[in-house]
Amino acid sequence: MEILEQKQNEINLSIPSKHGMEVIAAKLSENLSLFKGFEQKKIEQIKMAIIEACINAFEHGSDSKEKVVKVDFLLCEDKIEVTVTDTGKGFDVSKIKKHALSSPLKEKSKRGWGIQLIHKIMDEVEITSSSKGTIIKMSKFK
Amino acid sequence: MEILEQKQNEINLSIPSKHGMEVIAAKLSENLSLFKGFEQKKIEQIKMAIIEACINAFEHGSDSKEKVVKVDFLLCEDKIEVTVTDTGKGFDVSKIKKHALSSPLKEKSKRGWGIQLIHKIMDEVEITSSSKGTIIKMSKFK
Amino acid sequence: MVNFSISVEEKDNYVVLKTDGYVNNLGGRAIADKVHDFMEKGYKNFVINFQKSEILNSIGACILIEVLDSILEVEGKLKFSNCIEIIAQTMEIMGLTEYIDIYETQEEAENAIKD
Amino acid sequence: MVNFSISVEEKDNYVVLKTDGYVNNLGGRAIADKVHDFMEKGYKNFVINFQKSEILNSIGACILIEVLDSILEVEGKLKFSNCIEIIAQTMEIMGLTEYIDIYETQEEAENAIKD
Ligand SMILES: Nc1ncnc2c1ncn2[C@@H]1O[C@H](COP(=O)(O)OP(=O)(O)O)[C@@H](O)[C@H]1O
Ligand SMILES: Nc1ncnc2c1ncn2[C@@H]1O[C@H](COP(=O)(O)OP(=O)(O)O)[C@@H](O)[C@H]1O
Repeated sequence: MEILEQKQNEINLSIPSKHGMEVIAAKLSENLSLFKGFEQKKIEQIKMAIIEACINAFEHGSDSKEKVVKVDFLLCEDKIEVTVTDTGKGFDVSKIKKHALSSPLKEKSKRGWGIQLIHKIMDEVEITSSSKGTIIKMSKFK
Repeated sequence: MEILEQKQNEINLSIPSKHGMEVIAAKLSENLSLFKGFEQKKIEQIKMAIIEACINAFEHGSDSKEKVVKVDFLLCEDKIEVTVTDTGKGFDVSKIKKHALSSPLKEKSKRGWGIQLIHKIMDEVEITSSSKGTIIKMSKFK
Repeated sequence: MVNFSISVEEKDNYVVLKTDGYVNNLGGRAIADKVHDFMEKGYKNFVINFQKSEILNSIGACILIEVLDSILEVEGKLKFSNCIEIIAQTMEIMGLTEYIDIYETQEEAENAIKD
Repeated sequence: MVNFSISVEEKDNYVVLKTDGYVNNLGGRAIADKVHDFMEKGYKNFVINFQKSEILNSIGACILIEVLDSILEVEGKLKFSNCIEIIAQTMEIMGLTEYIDIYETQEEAENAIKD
């Protein structure tokens, strides 16, 4: 019964691990969140979080032959849940660096902002990574 | 080798069989065909064909418990190929009625235009239907 | 995105309806209801401006045929303006172009009704 | 959609860059190249109008930090205008709001540079 209900609110996308496809996923999220009546600011945050998660999945997460990234959406009453899954070699989630916000500009301009940004702009973030791949699940409340 | 190449140009969407979701699929096709550089008129045709195919899949094709419709895109060099798949009870493809174009208005206003429209606005259309479901494969050249 | 609304301008002897949103069964039905309301008030001539409708489906289009039919019954006129190409093409495929003229701008459609 | 272009307006002692498209590594790099071209011509002050950029990514944003850094090195000014909220928020998260002022309109940004 519950699974049936979930199916009725689930949208699944799979995209090749290829430059530009992160925008396709972001635009889909835009239309889904418009459909659910989200406000503009939150829509932009959801889009950016998906872009960051997809780029990571493309860059670090898709060494496997398949090179496909899954982006799954669950439309709940009060939130939208997005899960980005890759089948790459994974990473040690506990070792994500944080930029010291008081550091000089030169330090800030180094890459490594993606996951930090996702944490700041989404309401719930859960990253699971193993040698079989990475799953990042993020939610935004309405 | 060929399968690998196809994977890199394949985008797969699955949506619940629910009013409004045909628009989500159509908008995805819009972004994909913009991405491939299609002209506006053709983009509108692709969108409408997807809307018609999805509505048919929702209305006639999704009596099964799963109630999920798949919309798959293949981005080729010179065309975009869209396949809409449902798991409904199917229909007899040879019995699709055609509206006589000279018939009076009253006759025209009856439903049953969807498949005819798809044939007119897409370049290639192939419908396969059995008791396990219906697959409509349609292409538009650039 | 899947919502629909209509705004209305009552003119001398015609009415302009401006649609906003998806012309599906609900959108089509909303147009038909508005037209019938104004026909009861005695209007026979209508311009529909589709500028803000970027999608339609065949069910919505079929309702537009019904609308056309009721207008022709009272010897009225129906003109479309600001359609995206696929709306015009759908009308053509359905064989309606002999009954409905389609204009680029609302002004042109209004002028044609006044004639 | 994933394309990017920049248009340029050379003013008295500053340059306005208007971006169009996705501010990713390519978009960011294109902005950086334009700024460096104009710095070589002697300009130090820049307005970037983001009106036509509805998406960015963190790699693009990092390149904007580099751009800011080179401008600050010559004691120039960098102002942003017409950003969607997520661009402003990204700058804030990256701790750049003390170095870059963000204005609603290009005019306001230009006035602030003239001061
Ligand atoms: N999907 C992923 N698969 C494997 N490693 C990842 C993935 N996402 C992130 N990482 C690792 O975490 C690091 C930090 O990611 P992020 O904050 O997005 O910054 P960046 O990608 O710019 O380095 C990456 O450099 C990478 O080593
Ligand atoms: N996916 C499908 N599954 C089962 N039957 C279908 C499907 N698509 C179309 N049909 C059958 O073909 C008929 C014609 O479809 P169509 O031309 O789209 O007109 P309409 O849906 O308005 O009746 C439908 O009435 C239905 O019986």
